[in-house]
Amino acid sequence: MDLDHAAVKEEVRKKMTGETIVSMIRILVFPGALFLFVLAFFYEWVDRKFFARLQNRYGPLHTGPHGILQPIADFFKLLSKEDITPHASDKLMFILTPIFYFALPLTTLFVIPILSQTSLVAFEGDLIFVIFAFTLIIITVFLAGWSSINRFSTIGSIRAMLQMLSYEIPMGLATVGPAIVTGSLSISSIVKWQSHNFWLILLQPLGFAVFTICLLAELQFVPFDIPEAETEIVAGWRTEFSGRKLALLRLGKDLELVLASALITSLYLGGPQQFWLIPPIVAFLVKTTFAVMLLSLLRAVFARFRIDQMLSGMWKYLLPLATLQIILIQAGLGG
Amino acid sequence: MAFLKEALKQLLRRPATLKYPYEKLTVPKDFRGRPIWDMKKCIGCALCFNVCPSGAIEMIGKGLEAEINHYVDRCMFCGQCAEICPENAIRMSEEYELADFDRSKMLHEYKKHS
Amino acid sequence: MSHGSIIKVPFGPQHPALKEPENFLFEVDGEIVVDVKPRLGYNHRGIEKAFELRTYIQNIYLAERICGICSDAHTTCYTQAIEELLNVEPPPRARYIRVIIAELERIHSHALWVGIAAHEIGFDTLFMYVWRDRETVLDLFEMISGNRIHYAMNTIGGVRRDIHAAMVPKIKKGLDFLEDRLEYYLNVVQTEQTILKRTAGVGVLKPKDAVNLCAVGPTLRASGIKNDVREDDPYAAYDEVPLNVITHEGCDVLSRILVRCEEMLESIKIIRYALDGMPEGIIRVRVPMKVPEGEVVSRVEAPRGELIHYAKSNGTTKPERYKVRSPTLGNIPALCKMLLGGYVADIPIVLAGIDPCFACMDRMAFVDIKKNKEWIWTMQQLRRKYAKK
Amino acid sequence: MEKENEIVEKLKDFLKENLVNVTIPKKRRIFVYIKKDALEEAMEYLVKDLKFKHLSTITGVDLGKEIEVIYHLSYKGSIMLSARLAVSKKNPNIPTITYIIPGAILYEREVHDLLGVKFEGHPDLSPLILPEKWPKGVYPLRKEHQLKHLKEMTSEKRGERN
Repeated sequence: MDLDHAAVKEEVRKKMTGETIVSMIRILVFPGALFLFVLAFFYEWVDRKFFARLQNRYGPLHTGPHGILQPIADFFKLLSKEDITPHASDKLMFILTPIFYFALPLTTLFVIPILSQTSLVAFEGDLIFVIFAFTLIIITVFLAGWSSINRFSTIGSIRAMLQMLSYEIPMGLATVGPAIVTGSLSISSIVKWQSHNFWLILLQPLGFAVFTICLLAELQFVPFDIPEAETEIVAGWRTEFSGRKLALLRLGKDLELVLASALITSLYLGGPQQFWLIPPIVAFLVKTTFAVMLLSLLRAVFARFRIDQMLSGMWKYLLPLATLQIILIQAGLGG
Repeated sequence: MAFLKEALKQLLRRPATLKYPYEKLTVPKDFRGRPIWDMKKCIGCALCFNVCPSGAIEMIGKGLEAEINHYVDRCMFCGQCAEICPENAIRMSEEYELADFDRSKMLHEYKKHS
Repeated sequence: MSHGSIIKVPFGPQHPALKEPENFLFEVDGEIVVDVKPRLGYNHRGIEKAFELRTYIQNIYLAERICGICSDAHTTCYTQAIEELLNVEPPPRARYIRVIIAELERIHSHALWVGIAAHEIGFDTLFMYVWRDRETVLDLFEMISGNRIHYAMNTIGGVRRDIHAAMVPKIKKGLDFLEDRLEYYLNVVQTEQTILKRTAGVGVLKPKDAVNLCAVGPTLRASGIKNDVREDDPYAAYDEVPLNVITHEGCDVLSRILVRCEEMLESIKIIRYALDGMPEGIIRVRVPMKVPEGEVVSRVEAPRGELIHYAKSNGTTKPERYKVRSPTLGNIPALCKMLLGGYVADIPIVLAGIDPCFACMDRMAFVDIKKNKEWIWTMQQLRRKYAKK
Repeated sequence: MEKENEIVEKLKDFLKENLVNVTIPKKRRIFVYIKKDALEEAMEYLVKDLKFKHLSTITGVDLGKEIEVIYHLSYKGSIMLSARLAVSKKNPNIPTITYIIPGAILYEREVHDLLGVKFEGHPDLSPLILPEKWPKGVYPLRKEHQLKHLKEMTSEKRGERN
């Protein structure tokens, strides 16, 4: 029987385009890029308002209701500013690093379940991909600082690398904890496992604490904002960036905040769950907002460490704690 | 962790800062704001012109017909002119919002008969 | 030490750690500071030359504007010097009011510094809290003198405004609130781990170096040397007011913080004593315009240390020569000693340790321009061009 | 006043003829006039034996033909002794005292910047306060320079005008 090639091709093309359009929308619009931008701006607003209220002040007020449009206003203001590329800098790297810094957290977020219990791109081992992406972000930070030939950004980028060496291992161990218990390396399955049993924060509180502290170091929030210590090295590795590049860097940092809080939610707080009528995305949003507020609270309560104190602190205290957590899991305590 | 308790307590308290253009602080009684000349009392003795440390007062003419030009951008609100004026013609007002985009608005002219 | 790895890191004149323009050229080997070269004068406004062009009354307000934070210390020192030249004695009530204003200013200046020190080590929340509580002192100043910072309370021969009986309860209420807030901060500074880690054992200044390099004020007292102008060379009403000088033996940034916090509590006690013990009577005496020939050295304990004014008069209405040495200039050599051997990351907190007030320290010559490209209007040209429109 | 008189007596019999005149205007204040070449030994004596350890500052005063340099020393923070000496404007050279009191390092540089007094043996007499492009030989605090004159003179140095 000879198939009508044209009809089959037509059939495949219609089905293919239908499906590609749906997945295109899902990647680009709803649980994908556009939604994540809005989420990034929203969480920056939550962070700034909560941080301000902790310090007994109002925070952004006049742009939109309760200043909710302030992050977007900042973003567009920066876009309109002059974009200076230093003469002596390594032009190619100087232009590429902000784009990488912004793209990495965005792509990593596709791996985390937001809309339902399975993320857009779910494959066995996406947890390892997330850890790898975090390391890549810091390498982009290093290249950004190194390529803008400026004394302060060089010192800042070296400090960023030093800092990464110290917190990568405890963070890796802290993310591996849930994977061992659920027996799989895919975040979606970890989320599914938690919806049947307890949240992992109850089972592995120590792992949760280590993971949050390492995320603070990853986000370069106050106790660990040594690479961009405002009073010591001006703006650290970001000193030379301005205009559109700085806008991208700030958006990248907001996306990183979304990524960090989304990771805390999916690994330790059970991710998007269906509570009788409420759709899972609402649960996800509530939990991530709580995670952002937790990070903001920690940011408000500490002074900044010196780089050598941070290194010795991580190696002497956090690493043993992380290994202790793994030992506890092996001993069957972790769930 | 003592500081954590204090930080969380702040969440319940009203912020200490002020929504400035909409909420304004009331200024205490004898606040040293912009000096205002009362030209009826002024006898043109030029004592304020001579004592002003930053040269913010300019006299035009002499005696009873004298007129005063006061440059608010030069004035530092020390109140020395109000203190030295024999006729108490100068009063330190409560105005402190004196910034402006146009410097010519910084000049306050006090005519004799107006 | 291999010479190759020494890099020169400029610090200032524009730098977030420095609230005012100053330039320190550091030679850094890795993260360790090897050498420091201070380069001052960016905030120099020619005040000593300007003193010679104005009358004694106008110079009160020039002296006041040498520094934005410790303005009362300069006017007290100036008016004392001229009163000594005229050998006029301010009335007792005026001397008590001068003590009250000086101690209130010490509280506001030290509170400002504790906030900045917290900001230098990245503790912005403490910075916000301390500056919020400092507002009570500034509100008291606004009530008493009509202005938050430049109080213009002192004049030659006494004080311009009286502290009426109606104000006393308000002042006392403000002081009670401040006292328990300051006790809380003193406790936070001693228990909060992150602060201790960044300040204990940092920027050490041994007592021998402190004396040799002629350090002054809290920087000296934090190295264990009991030396305070209010007690050793009492002026205004300090001989009638009980005062205990606070010293710490720690010789590091932490003990400087402790000295300043406890000095604030001490100032509160002094103000309460002065408010109760203030005699009744007039607050100023009339003084002639012309000052007879003579010279005088007048000393005051400013919040940052011993402040010296040297005045020389020639019988006219304008001083012949007027020299101001502010406490920060006295502490710069000690600062350079402290910075050697420390980390790059510690530079801001050690530098803030001596509570530098560069506005005080630079008093001479003109606003100078580093880059030759910009052009600049002088003040007169600006006024002539726009004011006439 | 007995401590002040005691110090003055000790100083008199140490310096003998180099001590030109002494005045004690009020409590805790001593003004001493010494000869230029007796400076170093007087300082040594004051700091080591009489315990005037703290040098508050060094003041420069322009007397027309001469420049007067005044060292303000303090004894345990209370008694303030101002030792002064005059030096002619033609060769304003004074030995440095930084090896006796290290704290004098910046004060001497300031007097050098503003009045042109050269301190021989000072480790680093580079300009402390004046900008790099400041014309050589112009010392702002000297009486012969009027403010207007100084402004015009330095304005050419600021490159093109408005």
